[in-house]
Amino acid sequence: MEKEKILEVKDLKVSFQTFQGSVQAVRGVSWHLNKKETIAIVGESGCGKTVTIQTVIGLNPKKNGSIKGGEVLFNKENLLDLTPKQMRKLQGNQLSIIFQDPFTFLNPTMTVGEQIMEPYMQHYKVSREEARKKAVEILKMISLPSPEENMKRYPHQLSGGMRQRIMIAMALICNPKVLFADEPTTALDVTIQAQIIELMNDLKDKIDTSIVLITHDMGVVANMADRIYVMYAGQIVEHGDCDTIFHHPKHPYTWGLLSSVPRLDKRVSEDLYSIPGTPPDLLAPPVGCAFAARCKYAMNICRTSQPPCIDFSEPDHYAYCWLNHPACIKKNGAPKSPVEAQNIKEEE
Amino acid sequence: MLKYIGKKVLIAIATVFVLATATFFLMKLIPGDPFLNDKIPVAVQDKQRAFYGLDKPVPQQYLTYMNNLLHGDLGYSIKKTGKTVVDIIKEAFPVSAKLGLISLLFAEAVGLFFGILCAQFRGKWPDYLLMVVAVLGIALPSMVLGPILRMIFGVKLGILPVTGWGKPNQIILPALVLGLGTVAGNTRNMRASMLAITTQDYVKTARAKGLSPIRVVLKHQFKNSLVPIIPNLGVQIAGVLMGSFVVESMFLIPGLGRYFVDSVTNLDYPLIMGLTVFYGAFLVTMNLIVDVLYGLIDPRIRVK
Amino acid sequence: DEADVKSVRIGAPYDPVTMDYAELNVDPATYIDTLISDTLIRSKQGEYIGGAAESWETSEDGKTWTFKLKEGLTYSDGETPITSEDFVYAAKRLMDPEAGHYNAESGYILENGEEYYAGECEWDEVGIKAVDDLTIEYTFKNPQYESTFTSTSLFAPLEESFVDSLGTEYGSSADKILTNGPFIVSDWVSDSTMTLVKNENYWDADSINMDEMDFKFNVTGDTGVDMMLADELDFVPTGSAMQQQTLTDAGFESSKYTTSYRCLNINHAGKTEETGLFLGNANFRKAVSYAIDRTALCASVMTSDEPANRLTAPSEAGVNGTFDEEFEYEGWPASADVEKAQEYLNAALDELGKTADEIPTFELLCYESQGSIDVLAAVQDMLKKNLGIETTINSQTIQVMVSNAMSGDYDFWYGGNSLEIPDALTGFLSGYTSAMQSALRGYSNEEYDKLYDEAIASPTIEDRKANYFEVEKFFCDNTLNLILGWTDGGFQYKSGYTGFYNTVETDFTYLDFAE
Amino acid sequence: MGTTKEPILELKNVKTTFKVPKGILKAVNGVDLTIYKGETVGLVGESGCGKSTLGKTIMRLYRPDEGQVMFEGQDIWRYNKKEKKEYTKNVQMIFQDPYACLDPLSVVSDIVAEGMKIHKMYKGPELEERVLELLKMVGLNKDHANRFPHEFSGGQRQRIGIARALSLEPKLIVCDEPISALDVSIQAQVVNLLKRLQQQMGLSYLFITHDLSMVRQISNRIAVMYLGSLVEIADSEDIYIKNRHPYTKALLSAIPIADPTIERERKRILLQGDVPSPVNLPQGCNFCNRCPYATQLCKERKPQLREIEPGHFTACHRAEEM
Amino acid sequence: MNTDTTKKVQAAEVTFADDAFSPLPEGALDQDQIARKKTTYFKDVWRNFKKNKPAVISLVVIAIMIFFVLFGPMMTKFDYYSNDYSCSNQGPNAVHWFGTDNLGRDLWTRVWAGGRVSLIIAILATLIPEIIGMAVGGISGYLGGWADTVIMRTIDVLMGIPSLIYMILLMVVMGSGNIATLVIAMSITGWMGAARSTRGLVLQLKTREFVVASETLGASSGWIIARRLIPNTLGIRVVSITMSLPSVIFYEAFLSYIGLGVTPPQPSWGQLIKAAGETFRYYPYQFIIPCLCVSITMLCFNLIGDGLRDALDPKLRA
Ligand SMILES: Nc1ncnc2c1ncn2[C@@H]1O[C@H](COP(=O)(O)OP(=O)(O)OP(=O)(O)O)[C@@H](O)[C@H]1O
Ligand SMILES: Nc1ncnc2c1ncn2[C@@H]1O[C@H](COP(=O)(O)OP(=O)(O)OP(=O)(O)O)[C@@H](O)[C@H]1O
Ligand SMILES: [Mg+2]
Ligand SMILES: [Mg+2]
Repeated sequence: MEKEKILEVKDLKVSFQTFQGSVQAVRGVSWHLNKKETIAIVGESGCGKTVTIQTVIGLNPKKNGSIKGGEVLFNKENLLDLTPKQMRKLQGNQLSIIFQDPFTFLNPTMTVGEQIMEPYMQHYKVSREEARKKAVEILKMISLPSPEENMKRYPHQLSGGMRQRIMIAMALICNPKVLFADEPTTALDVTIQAQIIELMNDLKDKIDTSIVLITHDMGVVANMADRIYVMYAGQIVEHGDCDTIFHHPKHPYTWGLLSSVPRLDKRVSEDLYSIPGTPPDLLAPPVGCAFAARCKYAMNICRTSQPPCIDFSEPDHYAYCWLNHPACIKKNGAPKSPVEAQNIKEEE
Repeated sequence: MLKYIGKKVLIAIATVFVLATATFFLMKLIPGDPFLNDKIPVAVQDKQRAFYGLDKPVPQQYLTYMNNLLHGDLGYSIKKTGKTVVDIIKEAFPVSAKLGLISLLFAEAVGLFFGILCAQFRGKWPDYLLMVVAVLGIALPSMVLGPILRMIFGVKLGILPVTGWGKPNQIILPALVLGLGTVAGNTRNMRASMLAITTQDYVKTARAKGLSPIRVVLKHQFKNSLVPIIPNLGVQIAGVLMGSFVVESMFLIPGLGRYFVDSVTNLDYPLIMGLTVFYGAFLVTMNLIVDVLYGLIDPRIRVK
Repeated sequence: DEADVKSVRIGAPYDPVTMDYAELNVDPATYIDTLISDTLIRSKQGEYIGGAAESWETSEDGKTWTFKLKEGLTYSDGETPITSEDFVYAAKRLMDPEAGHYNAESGYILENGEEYYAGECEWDEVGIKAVDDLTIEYTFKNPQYESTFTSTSLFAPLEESFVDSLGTEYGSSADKILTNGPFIVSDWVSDSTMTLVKNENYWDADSINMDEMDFKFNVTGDTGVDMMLADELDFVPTGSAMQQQTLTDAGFESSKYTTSYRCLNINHAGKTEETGLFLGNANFRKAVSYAIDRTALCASVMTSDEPANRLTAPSEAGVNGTFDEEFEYEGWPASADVEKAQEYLNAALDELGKTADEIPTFELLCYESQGSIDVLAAVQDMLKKNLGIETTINSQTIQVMVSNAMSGDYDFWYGGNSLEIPDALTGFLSGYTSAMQSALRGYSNEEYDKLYDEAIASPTIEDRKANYFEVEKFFCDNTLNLILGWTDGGFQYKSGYTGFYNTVETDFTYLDFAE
Repeated sequence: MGTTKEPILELKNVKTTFKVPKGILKAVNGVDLTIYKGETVGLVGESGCGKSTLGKTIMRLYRPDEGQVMFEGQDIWRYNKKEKKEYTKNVQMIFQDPYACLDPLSVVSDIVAEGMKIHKMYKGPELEERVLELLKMVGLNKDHANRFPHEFSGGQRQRIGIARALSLEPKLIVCDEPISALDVSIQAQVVNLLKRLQQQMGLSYLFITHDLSMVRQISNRIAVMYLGSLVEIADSEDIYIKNRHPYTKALLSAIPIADPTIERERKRILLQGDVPSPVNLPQGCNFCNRCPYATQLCKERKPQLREIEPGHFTACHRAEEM
Repeated sequence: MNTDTTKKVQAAEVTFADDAFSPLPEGALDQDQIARKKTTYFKDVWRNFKKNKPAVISLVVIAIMIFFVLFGPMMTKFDYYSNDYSCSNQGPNAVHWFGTDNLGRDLWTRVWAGGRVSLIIAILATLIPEIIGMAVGGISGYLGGWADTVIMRTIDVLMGIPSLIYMILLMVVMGSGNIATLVIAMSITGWMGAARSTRGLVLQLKTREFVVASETLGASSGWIIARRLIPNTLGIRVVSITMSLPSVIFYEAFLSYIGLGVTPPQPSWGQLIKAAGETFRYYPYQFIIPCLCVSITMLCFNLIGDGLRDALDPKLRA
């Protein structure tokens, strides 16, 4: 089954000029998105998720950020080559985004109705009345109670969940081809988060939009994503479809990530698993594997050479890790994922 | 809402009352005597003192003054013979207020616009150019700027009247001179405020909608960046509308400004008191209005 | 028709504040009142003619004057008749002990005027009587001359019912004025402009050429220059030398005459006992006077002044011509004479038994203006260089300065005085008599008192001038005051204006404009 | 769990309110809770339910309008000056936002030393030594001592905050959502650290969080809070297995599980709407407007917290049916 | 099938060192390393400040200005008070580098001597009210309650009284003319604005967790205000501090104008401008030179203020 690629990012590199030096926030990231599909990019805070998608939709700060290389193909066009004006035609229209914090990302002095209608009026050049109708329609679709009323309110008069719905309505009003969601539930309460996840899952069936989800919450990923890209220190370290990543991860970082998620359904008697240390400073990323310093399985080579991309036999599953290198497997044997081991143990 | 405003008004009245009291006693501490004059016999001086009730003990003067104040009577000016303080304010304030209002509108419009420009071009030459202009605006006081502009536009080019009051074209130069300092201040404040807003998340949202930069600035940044500027407005309005000693005397405008200085240097007690009370009341009223205005701009603090 | 209306625009430094004769004091008020009021005698181009008076008689001793009013005179409303009672009322109001009017002192020249004001006698005893409706008789304490009557405050009529109805507000705005002069105040924006229009009911309306006079107030310094250049004014008071030059270069005419002098008043008692010791010494005062280079002062800081070398200004009237010509005299050198100054200082030190090291630091007091400060800075430097005397400058706001001056809280006080009519005996010189404000300047001298009393009682103008000269010589010899310069109070004006007359007083009454 | 049952802190019907323009905001509305020595009590609930207010009330930052806070048997609002100061040593707090809780203008060593300077506990080189010791305890080293907070990652900052709290050698630490702002992989670091410190020093914790999955790993007992009141208190395992309050159930079911297979099968109780405003509390059960099991009784009468099983308290009229 | 990656592994081609795949000992790599260079706070601020070219240039200009203000008067044989009528109102020339004024005083000397006064007054009369305002605003904002109400109402009243009234009062009480009284009088009349603004900032800051943290450590109010609140308001206040410098200089000029400034013949920039302003169309140099000095100084202070704010702002430092 050949899927249609709608968006493809190739070897994207972004860095920021700061007082301290150049922060290499994104260091050669490649991924793609198929039609009607949800992909998730997961990784620790600061690993470059936000920078990646903000670069894709052309929102990076021009002041100190610069794109050092790569391509972003959308409808066969390289978005990075577009002029700001051409880019604006796509923003909020074909490519739209939901941000993390529904409070700070809404304009406090504008009614939410205005804010929802704005992109529609901008891109479709319609009257306010029409835009209002459309907005009400969208708000009904995402089941916001009494949409007409609430559109007249200001963000601070709405609850967190409602605000996030407003953000979603704003992103959906132009029927985007791709919807980017940057940690859409992180700032919400669990009960509200559940509502929003449910809503987004519903939307997938209702509308013809592909979703790029960014999060560090493995629970949310498990719930929503079709495919997963695991990111670490500005690079993709592993990719696979949802089940593969959760059940057969190959990269020690993915192992760590999965193991450190506390499981509601079971209690560990000993210490929780955690990945020791902190991610490397992207001002001076390590020469070798960026994860080596925190990796229990680090080898000599990890310190000196970037790991290559290892493709696994399963469809679309690859990882960047020396442990999986044929030469290493020949010497040390196939790596054993603690996650898999645990899964097997549980099944027994 | 009404209760809130009512409370504010009560506080305002109390403030003005305390202010009047404080000024009254402060004034009594200033040495000098408005009636002292080597050309007038002491007997005449005493008569004059008696006319203004200044021969009475201070507490009695205070009570009389406060009582009159409650009845809206601010008494007779000492130096402006035969004129009541109320007359003087009635005559001169509308002039100052008109000039002030025009210059304020000019100053706000230009200052805010410059501020936006500076912020948009932060660290580039337009920013520095406007910064230089703003600093010159602050560093060149009106007593210097006025004569220069007057000479250029009035004498050399002959396109604007040098002095006077009443015709529309007579307002232009003084309004310009009066507003320039405010322009400068506004430019700097607006710049800072805009810069703070530029990094706000919702500006990112606006840009993500594909709005043009101009629209982002005008619809999303501008109003929000006014929020920190508004609270200063009360003092600014009160200051400007009360007139300026220098500008008014330079352009021969019959405004209130000169009285502030003259009344103090002449020790024209009733006038000092009257002006202080008037200024205080006006300031307090302006602050009240600004409070309400603040709510209009920023719905978050709109009276709950 | 605009074109037919003859009008003139005149700049003035201050607002008149009030047109109530009893209260007016500052400059434009004194010449505006000449325009709007008609006194018994007025000066027309230097000649004394009857104003409200048709004719008058003087007693032998010059103390009793009887006037006959013109018949059928009315106020500017054209209805209210003027009678001799109106003159009596004006005088009585002026000197009302209850009211405490600013100009009340000018009534002291009447017999028993001062006593009445002090509450020591009844009004009946004051030297003014309405003999009948058109006859009025004045009795003065000292002999008077025609020039006395041109000052308004005492000799212009007031309508009792009108004035009384306004109380203290009389004269404070256009509709609160009722006068009888050649012009009427038609509009007055306080602190801004005043418009006078011709009074068609004036008895001598035919001699009046201007239909309208527009005064603009608060015109000072460069503002006036700019207004002249931009054709917003026809007359402007002369400014500094440079400003005068600018306007002369632009083709404006200048009139020159002295209206006042600037001086350093000496506190003879000193601010402290120590300084008083020196200031009480005539030689010391003389040393100071000789050390001050008045020529340099006028060239650099008092640029609208002429350096003074005696008490009497060059433009003051003598018996027939100017006083200066008739009584030639040099009271002190106009430029500094350092050698002489040193001599006088040494003499003073000898007399006092002090050494130069013991000379204290003196305080120079002045009003806050930049001009005054510059003058004192220059004086400070001259005293230091020429005599080695140290001084400090104390500049103050007007009321604080006055209060310091009144309480003798100064050594030298920079100020000024208007010229008086007929001469300084009227006010300025009386200040040095023992009877008057001796406490003020700390000076008291019997010989001076004698000279003064003799002069003030002179029955004729010739005697008066001769006696006055004696007083002046004593004044200069003893250096009672340091007169620095005579201030030019002239105007600069658009050429074409004629009939603008001024000596000590400014007079626009008979102004005319020729194309 | 295996602790001696000696209470260190007792809350007795604590009510803390705020005056707001709309009226009286009952942030904490009658809470009874006891924390025993060496124990960790987890306090969970949604945003705005009053967890931080309760924490700050314990810290003496807010004065309760009603009720008592007893520390080691003494009412903390009856303290004299010296006792007050002593109390700040005994009870410490760790904050939620690792970015806001450290003064951006102070270096790490100053931040950690602040408390000791205030209480004049150490001086000069001794103080320095103690700071390094504390930093070491939380896994930081000498290198970090002279750096500014902005140079650290969230987890490291949170560790600095812990070092600061430990500097006064407290007996009880109120942890106000210390891990909410952290990545999962880092969360575990902090929780492990807290556990280790508890064992080493015999600390007691009030562990405030809204994350039910993490709190399970650290708490002995868990209290669930809703709109200023506690709705359920039980041993931590009981909360997950034998919970009796519909809110607890909803809360638990809302948490996604990091396993796609389980997640796909899971049925969840979706609560409608948001937490109502704490200014106008409903007459009946606070939860009744969102509760799928609500009856007329729930709308009319507030359920009291009652002991359903030994050590298991629930405030629900229908607890037995759950 | 993988389309995302460009580089794929050709297993056979590469050869590896023998120990390439042997595990690293634990702790071989620093897990918590910080790559950024270690700096002290002030070094950090200074380094960031240095990146701001205009600010650095301004600093240099101010340094030059201070140099001349200190040593300028010594470079000529003239003093600032001696009159010389033989050369009054001369334009700049070889003898008098900035020309002379109407009393023939050397303007070079007067400008720099005046600069001394102006700069001292500007700096002191800006900083002292700022310090007073900070303390009052800090206390008012932090303590809140009735103390706040009383203080704020007092400020309302004080701001309603024209400052000229107390200015005159103070000057008369303390004796006008010297720099100290000027500074004191300006400080007493000028602290209210700073207090208000500081209070506003403190109100925002006092609920921040790091402040609460200090409270829970048992810190006294004074400790918190002095060590936590006020330092954190400085960055924002810096700009308004630099902005108020010119107004102070001109307020001094205005005071001279009404006789309350420094005692003549002691010059100040404001006084020089004011005096020359009256004759500027005849002797423009007398006016332009002090004006330039003030403008340049103000511009530099403003640019430095901007630079400082950016350098102090931790957000921008990243
Ligand atoms: N404007 C900028 N200037 C300098 N550095 C930046 C800028 N924006 C981002 N960075 C740096 O780039 C790196 C990646 O940031 P990014 O926001 O993409 O992380 P993230 O994965 O989205 O993290 P989070 O989960 O916290 O949102 C971080 O180290 C950050 O400090
Ligand atoms: N100082 C205060 N003044 C007024 N209201 C307050 C104050 N502090 C808290 N509140 C209100 O009290 C209620 C409880 O707040 P609290 O901070 O305790 O909640 P929380 O459970 O800690 O929430 P979160 O999870 O968001 O931290 C909220 O409605 C909040 O708005
Ligand atoms: Mg992000
Ligand atoms: Mg909280």
